This record gives sequence, structure tokens and C-alpha cells, in this order.
Amino acid sequence: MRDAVAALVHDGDTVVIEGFTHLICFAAGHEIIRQRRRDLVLCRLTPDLIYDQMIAAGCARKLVFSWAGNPGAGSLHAFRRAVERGEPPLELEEYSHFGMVSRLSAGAARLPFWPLRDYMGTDLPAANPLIRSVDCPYTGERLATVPALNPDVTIVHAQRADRNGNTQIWGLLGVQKEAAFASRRVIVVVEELVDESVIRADPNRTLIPGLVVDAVVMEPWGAHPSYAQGYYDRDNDFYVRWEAISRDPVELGRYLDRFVHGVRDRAEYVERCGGLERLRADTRVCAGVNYGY
Amino acid sequence: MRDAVAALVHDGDTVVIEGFTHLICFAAGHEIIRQRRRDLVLCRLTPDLIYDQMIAAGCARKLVFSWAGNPGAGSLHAFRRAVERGEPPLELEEYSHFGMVSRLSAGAARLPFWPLRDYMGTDLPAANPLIRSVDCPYTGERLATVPALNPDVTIVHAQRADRNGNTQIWGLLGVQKEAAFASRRVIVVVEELVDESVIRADPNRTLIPGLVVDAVVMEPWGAHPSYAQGYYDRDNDFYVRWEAISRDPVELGRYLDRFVHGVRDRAEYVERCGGLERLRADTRVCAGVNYGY
Amino acid sequence: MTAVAARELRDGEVVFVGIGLPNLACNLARATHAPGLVLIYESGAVGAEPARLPVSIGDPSLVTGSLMVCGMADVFQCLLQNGRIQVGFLGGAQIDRYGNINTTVVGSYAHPTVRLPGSGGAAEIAIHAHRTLVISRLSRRAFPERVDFVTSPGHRMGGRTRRELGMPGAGPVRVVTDKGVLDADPESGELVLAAIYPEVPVEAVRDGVGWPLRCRPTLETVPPPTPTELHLLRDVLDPRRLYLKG
Amino acid sequence: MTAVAARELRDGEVVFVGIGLPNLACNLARATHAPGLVLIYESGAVGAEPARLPVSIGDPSLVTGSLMVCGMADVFQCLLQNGRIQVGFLGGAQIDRYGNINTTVVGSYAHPTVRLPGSGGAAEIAIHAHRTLVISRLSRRAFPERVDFVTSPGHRMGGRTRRELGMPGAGPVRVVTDKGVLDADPESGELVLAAIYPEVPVEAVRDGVGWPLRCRPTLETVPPPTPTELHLLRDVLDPRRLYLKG
Repeated sequence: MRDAVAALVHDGDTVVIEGFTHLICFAAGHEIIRQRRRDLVLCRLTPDLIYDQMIAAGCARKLVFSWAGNPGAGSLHAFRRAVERGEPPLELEEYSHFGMVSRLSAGAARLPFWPLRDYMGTDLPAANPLIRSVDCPYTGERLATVPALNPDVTIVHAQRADRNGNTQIWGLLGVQKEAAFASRRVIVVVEELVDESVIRADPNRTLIPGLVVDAVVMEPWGAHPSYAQGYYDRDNDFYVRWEAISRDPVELGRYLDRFVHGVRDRAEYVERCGGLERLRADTRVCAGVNYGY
Repeated sequence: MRDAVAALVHDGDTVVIEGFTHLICFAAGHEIIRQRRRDLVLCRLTPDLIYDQMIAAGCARKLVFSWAGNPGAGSLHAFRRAVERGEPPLELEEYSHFGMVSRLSAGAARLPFWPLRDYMGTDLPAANPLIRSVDCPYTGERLATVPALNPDVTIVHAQRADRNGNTQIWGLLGVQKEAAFASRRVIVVVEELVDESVIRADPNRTLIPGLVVDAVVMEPWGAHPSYAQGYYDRDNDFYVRWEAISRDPVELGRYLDRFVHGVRDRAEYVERCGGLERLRADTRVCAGVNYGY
Repeated sequence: MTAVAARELRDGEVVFVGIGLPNLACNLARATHAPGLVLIYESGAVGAEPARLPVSIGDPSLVTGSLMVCGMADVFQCLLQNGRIQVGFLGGAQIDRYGNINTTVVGSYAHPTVRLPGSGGAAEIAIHAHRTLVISRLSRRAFPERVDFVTSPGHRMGGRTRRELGMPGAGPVRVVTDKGVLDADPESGELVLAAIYPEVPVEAVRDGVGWPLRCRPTLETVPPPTPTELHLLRDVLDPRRLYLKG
Repeated sequence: MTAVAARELRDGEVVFVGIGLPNLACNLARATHAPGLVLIYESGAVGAEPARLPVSIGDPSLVTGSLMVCGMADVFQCLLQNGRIQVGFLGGAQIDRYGNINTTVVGSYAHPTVRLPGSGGAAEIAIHAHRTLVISRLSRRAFPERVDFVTSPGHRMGGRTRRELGMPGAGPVRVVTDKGVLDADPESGELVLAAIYPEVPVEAVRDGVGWPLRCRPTLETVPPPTPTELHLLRDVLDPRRLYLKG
């Protein structure tokens, strides 16, 4: 992970670490904080704790997003301090979920924009001049548009991949596929590095082909406190605790010192968490299907 | 099948029977011929033998397509007779594969059009005035557009579904998902009708949700001479034989009398084919994945 | 409040479920009069049957045993924009006289006094769902005459109607609060008092909104939660009181 | 011809494979100098390793054991339009002086003397693939001065260049025939003779095209197929002579 981030994530980059609740790569976010990247344009539908931490650590110049809360637990206070009091200053570019999804769909298709039926009657276009419109060449109907999002680097967490980056994901898919195809550089971080034969045994399960992937990193527990279906559960208690930690800048600083700057890598982080076995997933294996002919 | 077609396919309908080489529902096509539907607007990327037969049987008023050949074997002669000699007259609306895929993507998203970077320098827009263009509201770039395709009825063949139409497909996916979501009415035809628990055991395998499906029909061997991955192989010999059959209108008439009008249902068709066991798929079952948490 | 919202759902309907009380209401409806309710979460789980009360909209329990899991592009394009969602649930920090909802900022957008999470999927749900239901506790702060920012459109925005703006859905037809139920007037689109809870005086509801609240000619009384509903909510669905207060 | 086409492929390249000779050429390349070739079929199979010679572009053997199977919307939007395809293979009933290809009609579009299959994915492959290779037997009928219908654009269409028309790919840079190899002239975009097969006189090639064929200053001679190449083609890849004639 250290080498992948050093080689592929640069100061000033537009960065996407995606995953909708599921498969959020905290391991990569922490490594970016440790390597003290600066002036990043951070893009995610839901900034979540990972971007709250990166904002607090001073990595971010700008945030591109659609919902900035701590799901079911409260606020992202580092984000709120930045926006409400400019501590530190943070530029915002705001859409709705549908808008962010469409930006990545356009990026993945290498189209400059994406049309959607949205935003009429809302104040969002007034708040974001990049939300525009186009007239249908058939019906004349006016549709909203969002511009393509083509990040410099996207980091995707997944259950498994082979060494060439052929990546398989199940459970919630979010916009992992669109983000990977939209990006100039792609890092895939997996719970398990598997032999190519495992991928080839069930090709319909492959979401991202190796030909768009620049680096593959194996990092067990790399998504904690987010989760990986079939590997470990979401650490909901930590999400709840984050409300208190992030509310107090000093507390938040202590957290970063202890769990991010204070550890060399993910293994040490897991150790410092006192191990995460309590979150280990139970077994609900589905049946396979027949690829014969 | 008889009831589903009687209830959901009407004279003059715009009909999509999709499946790219894989999962082409010949059973439905034959039933539509038996019920003597007329003036249909038939849409498919590759008309294939199924639409060649429906054109010969006089079901079609118009064909919307992107590649009209007999893959690896020759021509669709009923189609060619209609176009080259007007026997019978057939209206054409022609795109490329990318254009047809985009028309169904727009239909599935209920957008009136879809933008794509295509057709510059080709004679296709001159041949089809529905291929138009739109200017990007960000870059000013001119992009091609195709209009949404929203069929009256789409018939999707699949490996399995539950009684509510929650449908799972593996192997080549073609545009089955887009066609189903784009359509006003949807018939799903499956090799196996399975219990809902089978679907729920592997929800990532579900391509079409029951909430868009109007009828589910179980029809083993329903795709022959096309194929169903994991169930039976493509009948390549028949595709080769079709070259001779379709070249001679009399031969083609005899084929329809014997294998379509001359049988009551799919079971009798399979019988008349002398059974299809020779095409039964061998076993290449993949491993399952863990949905636990 | 949750029980009242649950009764708004009809068996077999396709519902776009938000987290918190809406999720409770949907699962209560499934456990009582609407076993055929199809729950869709914006995270991509379709026909979910969560074995535990999901803490987040992306909880793994929404995936395991669901009918389908799809990417979010499919959720918004092929399900929501496609018009397959019959009911959407919304909440908000501010709801105004015409059902416009604000989940973006308190104060100005450029210099907010309180920065709220933003739209998420709320803007498009309010636009596309056949109808939306709003659940919110009543208070003058939460029900101003006009919201500071329109995140999710209601029935009248800058004097223009939904139809004029080309919105497919009917919008927030009903707002369920802890004191009474407000309906959107079919003519004006204004929220009016349609029903009150037992022992709640109309004045108590009037005091809870920031505009002169009109009443339906005949005010209904909301039947209180049945023992079954209370048992399911407190002992089965939310025993740890994640969402139920008091 | 197939062996010569195979040599045009570099190890590790991502190739959009057509059925027939292109498929043979790609599998020959994989079996010889380019084991890392990534085969992508428009049907959605990525990194296919067919255990038999696929009769159609959608053969089940392309799926079993492949690296990924995706829907066709992803093939065209996320792979082809995204610019991930380095080499595209095209064939055609007519190829003209500027590499324009016709697979639509012989005669007029409204009243064709011969109706051909149409574009399929050929139009977008010719536009987006970084470069395209054309395989076709040489004849005046197949190589007219101008095609009856431009299905897949070459280097000059109605006097306009690919760059003027905003095409991402370089187009048909090389045409491999059974008598010689034609290259697109970097300046004019015109197809010129670059190499001939042993014992084939230049006149034989000139007679096979419908325009005054220019020659490169120095004509290369195409090395004949090696015994290994012939063995693989005839005994391993196409023993039933599905595509190899004579």
C-alpha cells in the first residue's frame, strides 16, 4: 500500500475512494494521510468518516459530494468546522446522489456530460453552476446535465482480485465500476489475492477488468470500520463513537496520532484496535452456477 | 407460453426478443408465428434466424436492427428477399450495435435520447434521419444521439427465475437487462422455475427484478437453436443448415409448417427435432461466495 | 408517528426506504397489513428482508437474502427515473408551507450557520416517486413558512407548480408528525391539517408551524397505535431503541 | 494471410476480435509471439480463452474460463468508447482507396442489388480502436475506387480527414490481403502497396484494386508462413477448415 500510494497519488490530485457504506478503503485513506498528501480534490457520494479524517488531517483542498453525514450516528464534524468556520478552508462542489452517479457514468463512458431528469424546482443548480441543461433533439424536452468526472486516481476496495487486477465484488456495488473506468489511474485493494483460475471460474462475478488497473494491494481488514460482505461486518459502534471523537478537534487529533500516524501499516492498525475478530462474518455461502456448454 | 403471448403480444406491437447469440427465445417467436400476429415492428441488434422466420411467416411490418446475418454461416435470405425484392415488403430502421444498445439504455432510463461518440464519416445518419446530434453544454463538442427505444413488449429468455419473475442470467448478458427495463410489458421465459429462496441466496446474480415482469413462462430448450449457458450448447449445425433452408422460399415454408405451425408447443418441437440431448451442457459449476456478515 | 406512517403503505407497493423511522415504518407495515411490500434501498438492495434493524442504508443485512442487488446507476436510472418507485420517504430539518424540504443548510448556502448533510437521493426521490411521505416531529423551527434552501421540491417553488416544472411524481402528499397529519391541498399545494392525534388540541398543531395553518373542513382523529403495533415496534423491530424515542 | 495478420499483433495488446479469420489470427498470435494478448469480443467476453474455435462471436466457449463477462452497454461505453481497445479487426465486401469499408449494401441504400448484414459494431470499432487491421482477399470487386456506402470510416470521407471529423482512433492503418499488404499513407490516407508475397508480381496486386495503386519506394517481401504457423493453423486451430480455405 505504501508503494502504491507513493507512486500513484500525488499532491493536488483529484481522488476518488468510493464504496457506498460497503468496501470503503480506510487503509488507503490512512496511508494518504501518513504520506501527508496535500491539496487533494476529494470526491465521493458520501464523504463518510474517511474523508472527515482526511479533511481534519489537512489533505483536502476541495470536496465534491452529495451527502455529508455520519449514517445513523450524526455529523461529520471536521467537515462541518471547515464549512461553517473555515477551519481549515474547504471548497465545496455539491450534487445529489443521482448527479454524482451520473458524473461517474459519463466519466466511465468518456462522454463529456450525462443527461438526467432532475433538479427542477431545487436550489441545487443555483448553488452549483456546473449543473446545466440540454434540449432533447427528438422531444425538445429540457433535461438537466452534469459534467463527466474523470479522477486522476480511484481507489477501489474489493473482496478479491488476481495479481493482474481482475476484480470481483459482491454485495453492494455502489459506483465502484464506474469510478474505476472513469479514472486515469486505478488502485485495487483486496481482502484476498486469488489465483487467476478463481476469477476465470466465475467471470460474471468480475466487476473491474485488470486492463484498467494500475496496482493491486492485498490488505485484509482494509475497509474497517466500513465492511466487506462475506469477510467482516460494519463496525457500527465505531461510527457512533466518531460523533464524539470528531466533535472535539483535540480528540480527533489524538485519534489520528494513535491510529494513523502512530502505526506503520494496516496490520499495526488492526493490532491497535485490539484485533477485529468480533466483526468476522458468519458463513452464508451461495451455490455456484454451471458454466458448461 | 400460449396464454402469455395471447395476452401480451398484439398485432402492430413493437416487439423485442433479445439475446446476443445466447438466450434467444425461439419458443416465443414460434408461438407468435403460430398465433399469426401481424404488422409487428421487430427490434433486435441481430435479427438472427428467429426474425428471418418471423419475416417469412408474415409477422413483420418493420425491422429495427444493426447486423442482419447468419453468424458464421451466411445470409438471412427471407430478410434479403424482403429488402432486395420486396417479398414481402419490409420497412427498415438501421443503426450500429452501439446505437441499438444506446437506444435501449435510454429506454431503460426513461430518457428520450442517449448521447454517443459515433457515426462521424459514415453514411448511416444519411440512411437513418433518427440518428441526430447534440452539443455538449460543457465542451461544446457535437455528439451523436439516438432516440430511446421503449418496446410494447420484450421477451427475455433466461436460465432461471422465481414465480414473481426475479430473473437470474449468467454467461453473455447482451442487452437483456436494458430491454426489460425499457419495455411496457415483459415476458420472461426460463429453463428452470426456481423457488424464491434460490434467487435470494445469490442476489447479485439477479439481472431483472420481478417488479418489471408481467409473465413468467417455463420452457425448457426454449432457446434452441440458440443456447443457454449451463443448460445446452448452440446448435451450430442447424444455423449452417438454415442457409439452404432460407435460400428457398418453398423449403422455408416447409420448415415453418413442420416445426412451427405443425407442433402444438415447445415439447412437441423438441420431439420433432428428435430430441436435443446431444446438445446438453457438460458440468462446469463455479464455487459460491459468502454473503454472511 | 411511526405506526401512523406505516398505515400509509399499501400491500404490494414498491417503496424507496430511507433509514431511521421510515425503515421502521416499512418493516412494521410488512409485519402487519402489507406483507407484499417491496423495499428498495438507494444502496442497491431490492426486495430486502433485513434480519436485523439496519443502522445504515448500506447495512450488510439488506443484501443477504434480498431479491436483487444492483449498482447505484441502475437504482437511479432504471428504477427511480424509470418510474418504478411508488412511494418515497423523506425527512428534513425544514419543511415549509408548500412541502419544500431543506436538508442542505440553515442560513445562506455560502455562509451557513448549520451545514446539513445535503440531498443524497432526496432531490430525485421527491421528483420521481409517485408520491412521497414525510415524517417529522412538529416544531416552528422545523416547519417555517419558507425553507432556507430547497433540497427536495414540494408543490410550489417560486410560484411555479410541479406540473409546470415537469416533475413526474405527485410529491409530498402527506406529512406525518407527532401531533397531527398534514395533507397537501390538491388545489393550492399548501399543507393543511387533515387529522389530529387523540387529546391533541388543534392549537398545539397550529403553534408548531410557521404559517397560518388551515384545517380540512372535517378533521379526522388518528387512531392510536394498536397493542400489536406497539409490541412489534418496541419488542421486535427496535428493541434497542435505535430510532424510537421514549 | 492469417499468419501475416497475426504478426501485426504485439504481446499484451487489447484486441477487439471479430469472427472468422481475425479470430484465427488472434489465437495464432497467442499461441506464438503474443501469449499476453487480451481478446475482447463485442458479445461481452473479456480475456477469453476459447477451448474450441468459436463459430460465432457469441459462442459459449468464449464465456467459460474468461476473465470477465459484461453487458454490451459496458463493452461499447466503458471499453470501446473509453479508449481501452488498441486493435480492432475489420473485414468487408468493399474497401476503397482511402480505407472506407462497406458492409451495408451493394448498389443504392434504398434499392440495393445486394443487401449485406450492416455495421454491427464495425462503425464504432473503426472510429474508436487505436488502430484497425483489415483482412480481405484482393479483387477489383472488393477494392473499388469508392465504396457504395461508408459503413466504417477510413482516412478520408468526402474530402475530410479523421481528425477534422473528431475520430479518436488512427483507423485502418494496414490492409492484409492474399497477394500483398497495403498501408495507409500517413499524409494522404491513401492505401499504398507496402509489401508483397514471394513470387507475386506487383502487377497482380495492381490488377486487384480499382484505382491506380501507388507503391512504397522500397517494397518489402512478406516472409511466408513458418512450419509452426502452418501446423498451428491447420492442425490445432482450424482442423475442420471452418475458416481456412484450401
